[in-house]
Amino acid sequence: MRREVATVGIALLAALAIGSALILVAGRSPGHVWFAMLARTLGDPYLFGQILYKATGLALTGLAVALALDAGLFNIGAEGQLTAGVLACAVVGQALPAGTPAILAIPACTLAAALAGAAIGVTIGALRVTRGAHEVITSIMLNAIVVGVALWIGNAVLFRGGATRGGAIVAGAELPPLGLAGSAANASIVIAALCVGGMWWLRARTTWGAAWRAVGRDPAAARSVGIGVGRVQILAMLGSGALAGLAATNFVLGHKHAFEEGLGRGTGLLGISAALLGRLHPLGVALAAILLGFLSVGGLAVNDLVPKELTEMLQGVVLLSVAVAVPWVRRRWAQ
Amino acid sequence: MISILLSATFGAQILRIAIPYVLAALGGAITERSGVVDLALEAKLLFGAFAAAAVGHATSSPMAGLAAGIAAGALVAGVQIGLALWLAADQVIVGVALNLLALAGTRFLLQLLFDEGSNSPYTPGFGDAVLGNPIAWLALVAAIAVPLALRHTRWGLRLRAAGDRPEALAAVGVSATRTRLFAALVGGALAGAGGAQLSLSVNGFSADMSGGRGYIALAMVILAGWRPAWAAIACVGVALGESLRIYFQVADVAIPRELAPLVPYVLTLVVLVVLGGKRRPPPASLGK
Amino acid sequence: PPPTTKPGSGLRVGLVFDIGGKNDKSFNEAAYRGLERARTELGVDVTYIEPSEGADRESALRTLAARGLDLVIGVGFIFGPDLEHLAAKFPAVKFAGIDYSPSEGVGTIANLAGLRFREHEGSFVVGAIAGMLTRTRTVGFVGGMKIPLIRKFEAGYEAGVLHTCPTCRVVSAYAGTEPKAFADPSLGEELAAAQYGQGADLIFHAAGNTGDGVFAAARERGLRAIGVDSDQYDNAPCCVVTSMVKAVDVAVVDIIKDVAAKRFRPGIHELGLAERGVGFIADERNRDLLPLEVVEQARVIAAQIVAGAIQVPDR
Amino acid sequence: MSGTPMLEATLSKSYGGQLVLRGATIAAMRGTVHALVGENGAGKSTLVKIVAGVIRADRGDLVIDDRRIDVARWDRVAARRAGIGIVQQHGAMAGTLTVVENAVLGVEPRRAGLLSLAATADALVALGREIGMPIDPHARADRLGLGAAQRAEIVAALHHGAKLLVLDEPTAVLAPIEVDGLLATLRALARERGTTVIIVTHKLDEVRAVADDVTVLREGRTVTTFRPPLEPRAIARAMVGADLPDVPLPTPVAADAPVALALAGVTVGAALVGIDLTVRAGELVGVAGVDGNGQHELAHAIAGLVAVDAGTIALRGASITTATPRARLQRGLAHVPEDRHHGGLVLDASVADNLALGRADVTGRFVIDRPAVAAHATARIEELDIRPPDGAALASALSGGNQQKVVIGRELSRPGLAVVVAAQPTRGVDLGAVAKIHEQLRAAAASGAGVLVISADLDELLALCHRVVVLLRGELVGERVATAAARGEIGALMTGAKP
Ligand SMILES: Nc1ncnc2c1ncn2[C@@H]1O[C@H](COP(=O)(O)OP(=O)(O)OP(=O)(O)O)[C@@H](O)[C@H]1O
Ligand SMILES: Nc1ncnc2c1ncn2[C@@H]1O[C@H](COP(=O)(O)OP(=O)(O)OP(=O)(O)O)[C@@H](O)[C@H]1O
Ligand SMILES: [Mg+2]
Ligand SMILES: [Mg+2]
Repeated sequence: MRREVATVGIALLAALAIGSALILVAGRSPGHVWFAMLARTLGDPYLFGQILYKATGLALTGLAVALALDAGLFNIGAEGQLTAGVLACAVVGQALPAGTPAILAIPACTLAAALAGAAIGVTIGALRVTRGAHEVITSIMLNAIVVGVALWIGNAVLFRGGATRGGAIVAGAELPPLGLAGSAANASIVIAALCVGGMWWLRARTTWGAAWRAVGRDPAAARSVGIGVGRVQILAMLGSGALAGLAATNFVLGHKHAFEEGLGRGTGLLGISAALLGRLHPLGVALAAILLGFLSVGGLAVNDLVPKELTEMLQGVVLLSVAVAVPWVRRRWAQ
Repeated sequence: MISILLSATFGAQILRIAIPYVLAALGGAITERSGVVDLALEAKLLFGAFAAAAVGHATSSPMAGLAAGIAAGALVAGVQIGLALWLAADQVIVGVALNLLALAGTRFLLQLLFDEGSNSPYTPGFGDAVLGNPIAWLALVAAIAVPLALRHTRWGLRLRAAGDRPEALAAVGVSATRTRLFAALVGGALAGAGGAQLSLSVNGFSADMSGGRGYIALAMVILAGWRPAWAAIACVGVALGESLRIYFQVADVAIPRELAPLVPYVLTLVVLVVLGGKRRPPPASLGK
Repeated sequence: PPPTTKPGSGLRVGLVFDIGGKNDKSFNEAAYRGLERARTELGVDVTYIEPSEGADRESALRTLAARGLDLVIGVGFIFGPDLEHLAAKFPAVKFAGIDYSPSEGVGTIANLAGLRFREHEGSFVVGAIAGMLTRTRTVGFVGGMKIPLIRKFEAGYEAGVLHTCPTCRVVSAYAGTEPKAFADPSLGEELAAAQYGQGADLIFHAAGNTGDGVFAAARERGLRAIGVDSDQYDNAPCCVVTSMVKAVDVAVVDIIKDVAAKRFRPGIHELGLAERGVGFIADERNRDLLPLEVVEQARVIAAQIVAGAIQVPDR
Repeated sequence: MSGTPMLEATLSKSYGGQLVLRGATIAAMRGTVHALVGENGAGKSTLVKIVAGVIRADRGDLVIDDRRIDVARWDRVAARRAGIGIVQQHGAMAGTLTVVENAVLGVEPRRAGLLSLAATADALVALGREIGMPIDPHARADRLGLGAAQRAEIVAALHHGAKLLVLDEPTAVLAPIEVDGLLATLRALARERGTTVIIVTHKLDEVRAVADDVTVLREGRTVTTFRPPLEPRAIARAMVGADLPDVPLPTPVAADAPVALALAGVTVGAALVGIDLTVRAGELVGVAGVDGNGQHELAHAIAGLVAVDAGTIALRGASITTATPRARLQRGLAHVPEDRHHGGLVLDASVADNLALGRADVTGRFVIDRPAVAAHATARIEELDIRPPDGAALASALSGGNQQKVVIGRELSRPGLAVVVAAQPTRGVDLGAVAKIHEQLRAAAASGAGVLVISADLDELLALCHRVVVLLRGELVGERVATAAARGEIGALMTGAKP
């Protein structure tokens, strides 16, 4: 645990240093920009809400990546799983009869999102286990395919009048906003929080969690104590896909209330950063999601001081810093 | 219709489209054969494209632009190796992160250098005539030379040994890390040249102009069983597909235009699934 | 600073660009020019965001609206649903959308104005020019994203070509169906190369950054092209015969003036040839490419359209 | 030429504080075949790797070809230049390279910048023919059989002018007929070309067939060097150590005790052929044999980690031949895997979690019963004297012996234990821990389980078991009651010699 904290701390310090250097390159004072970013976002209920909105999606895709990685698989397919979830969620929400009560509509859309993501996830897992096809490659392929197919379906049946947006979901399926000064933060944060809690409990307190973590750390040991490694990996990818799909609730039910081309794009990829930065611990993932959400909203908030691209770069820098800090801390710790 | 497909312009178009794919795939094949996972191809293409456009613009010389693209690709590879081999960071994560960085980083540089969000100013290019384009020649020469070099030069031999069994190299007093570094630099340079083609051919850089080509190139490398010649051929196949799509559109043949670009992805997936374990295996020490 | 008496001083205006960014030498650039003019001439306080991803577009609009600006402008049809949504959310803020068209079932919103252009009219005129200039009796059209808006360009253009050259052939192609189709110059070049390869000697594009590729192909072959939205002569002085300009800058300045003068009118504002909202470029720079008699003829045709003597299709 | 030393070495080496070589000496004469023998872990591989420059000694003297070597600067490149070739046990060729490409690696002959391999390939073929080891220089290394690959390595080493050829357990991977051929070649090399050969082996019949001199290593020291005429029994005694401490004989098992584990005709590929074996309740049966003779497959077949191609396995009379590993564990099987680092422990997890891994009876079926896991850990830590006595410590932080105790603790505390399969349960483990582990195994038997102990350490088996069976090249080649008196016979069976 202390090692994890040290790893994250060092990674963040490194990212902060690199970020400061970039700010200097952009001709600004790092202190000023960092301070402005904090002051503007935290001081403004609207921007704070936007951070929560971003964090909600990121927490779910982060959990998705973390779950798979815990079981030894690198799911960079969260992006495609999320897109599948967005499409399914919106299509179901649109197809429900008008006047469907929330008590039915919300679970139906939520379930559709999770199932669609799970279907993509389980495909990746099954291909890995049964055909030995590396999950990174199949994920990249499926990401492109899902996005393309979603666009095709959108153009063929959903989009109207030249907009890249489908029809609205029934009113009953809409998740209420949190009311933070008109920000997009919405009640799907409850779903994310439940998933964080649920994952934490499953991971730390149940034999499932013990099994998938054993598989991720040492498949041979897991096999020798009777754990079905292939089965666990397929199930982990199923759960991972479902979590990534669930992130669609934030975008569709909580915010846009329709399918849109590109809705939620980037959240799956950034989920990798959230998972790694959170060191795979659900609580850590949630905190990392908030930090990354802060960076992305803060980037818009200080757009007049430094280009927004700078904060986008920082997200990559954070990922690299963690990747470097992990082996570095491990070596130091051993001494 | 048929006459169009057989025409020289169509052939030239295929080659033009193929250039960045072929160069990226050859670069990727070299890097991966030396044992380094090359998910960062997309970053090499993007930075290569950016550097070529920026330097081409500043010097009004496409040749200088090409040189800059090559240097930028190699630089990305150097960073990749530094992080992945010297600092022991996970190679897959390094690749993903570099791609993220490239996407935002090139836009950041656009802002910084040209005060623009998504386009660079005019850059002279080499023109569309394939024969007059040194990058096309580079791709052609590389497609022939890389497989031969892997087979018939000391560099290629050591590179293959590094990807296969680095200890065997160490046992004869050759540093596997240095071997991989040189391989990745050459691979990065080729991918960077591919990026230069992207921006020089349209007289300027625009954000995200690699558009997933790096990933397709990597998929072709895997599809080809890490054989550079086959990877290059597979890339020409991708280019043929794209050309057909363009011609079908111009000739008003109805095809689902969202699905056509997915063909290489689906094909790769099908090959992975159908061949499963029977496929040519990756270099034994890839990623280790 | 000395106290200013400019009409817009104190007014705060925000603008969000479409994909392509403020210097796309086309559509966004025209909007940016308008914004700059408003800043210098009217003294308004302007701010803008160039979003990179789809998700950012909406966030950017929201961020500006939440700051309580007086007017928030979205440049591009793609902002439509977001503008409707946000206009309802932020009733105190005025919104304007370039190329905005209401979503199905959405009526007029009190604080949202749509600034639209009769692009088919301008396209008809440049189509007529193309019909007069082509030697191969084949001309091309390259569209960005396949949507009704761009279809307007194509329809007007094609009708214009046939108006002056009934035996001419128009070959058309689109770059794609997602917003990225406006930002893929490599694909634009190949589409243009294919059309030139089929015998076209002149291509009109309505494809944003993708059009840069069309110019590259034209420059390459010494063939001709027609620019769009802004005067794109500088993109390829060899080859850009004229440009079908959309007075996005004028529209931006006008709406800012309206808000400054407190005479903002919600609903759709359509600008055609008559309102000088669309037009074509004929000046000393492109004189070598565009003979005077052709210009004369084009002016006649434009006048006929304004007079209603020529009906221009928009689909 | 013979009679003058090609190699004289006195070497010391430690790994992480553990002394592996304690001034071990060896002197190999020119033009002779010198065998290096000793138990597992005696330090043979370490010694020859130092000589060949693969790893570095901490200190020592090294004289090669009358030249005194600075051991601190001795590496593979220098050794290669000095004419030392090494063929390691697991091979060292890059699989996707051809034989000739592997051979030239590091010293590539080039013409006009390109590799020029034809001359080398021809030379390899000619050399191979000359010494009776035909090779195909253009074959990819990973497409060669183990024997062919080894031949290629030997020829390549000689091609580079090896005057001293080191082979680490070269015969372990070869079929008997290949072994004969190899040994004949080695002898011929020494006699006719004057090459000095050092061969590491566990098999006394090979020693007798090929070696001029024999150095015996034990616990990092040279026990003695035998010169001709060689006396196999004396060598065996020197290898194992002269006197063994008295160990209490295990309590006898009633002849009618129920059968706990029964294997009939169990076959796994070519690694395990037609194994018939029964273990009665309360009985401790040892499986003796040199590493790599099928021990791995035997343990894995019983545990269900590898599918059997033929034969049946029954646990308390019920067939488990096709049961999943989990089902076998639930029916009372316990399996101590041979390698605690790969398959035994999750090094990244705590001791308590490792002790409860896969133990639904401790953790509960779904929600983990934390107090129960902690209590279980405390009990096992106490029972086995696991140090540090801290369930929260990471398994990776424990010493090897204590790690092994964790594995033993988890497996032997299973309820309703019927059969225990313990593979190399005390490998790399210190004496105190060995005693604890043996005590646990005996206790398991006393409580009614049938215990199968697979070990390369014959003394361990003799001290622990009622019976010892001998595994050689995948077959059971003999069975003896475990008495000190049977040690010679069993040792002979293990090495393939006639008792
Ligand atoms: N890389 C290493 N790190 C730590 N300990 C090691 C390492 N290599 C060997 N050892 C230890 O050194 C001792 C001697 O090993 P060595 O390989 O020389 O034995 P050996 O006589 O060759 O045994 P075998 O008959 O099993 O091959 C063993 O106890 C082993 O645990
Ligand atoms: N994790 C481990 N668990 C149990 N024993 C180990 C472990 N690691 C090493 N050993 C023991 O250390 C000994 C020497 O290890 P080493 O790495 O030298 O392999 P080796 O088989 O002796 O190699 P070679 O014979 O090819 O020289 C082996 O006999 C093995 O029994
Ligand atoms: Mg050994
Ligand atoms: Mg060994």
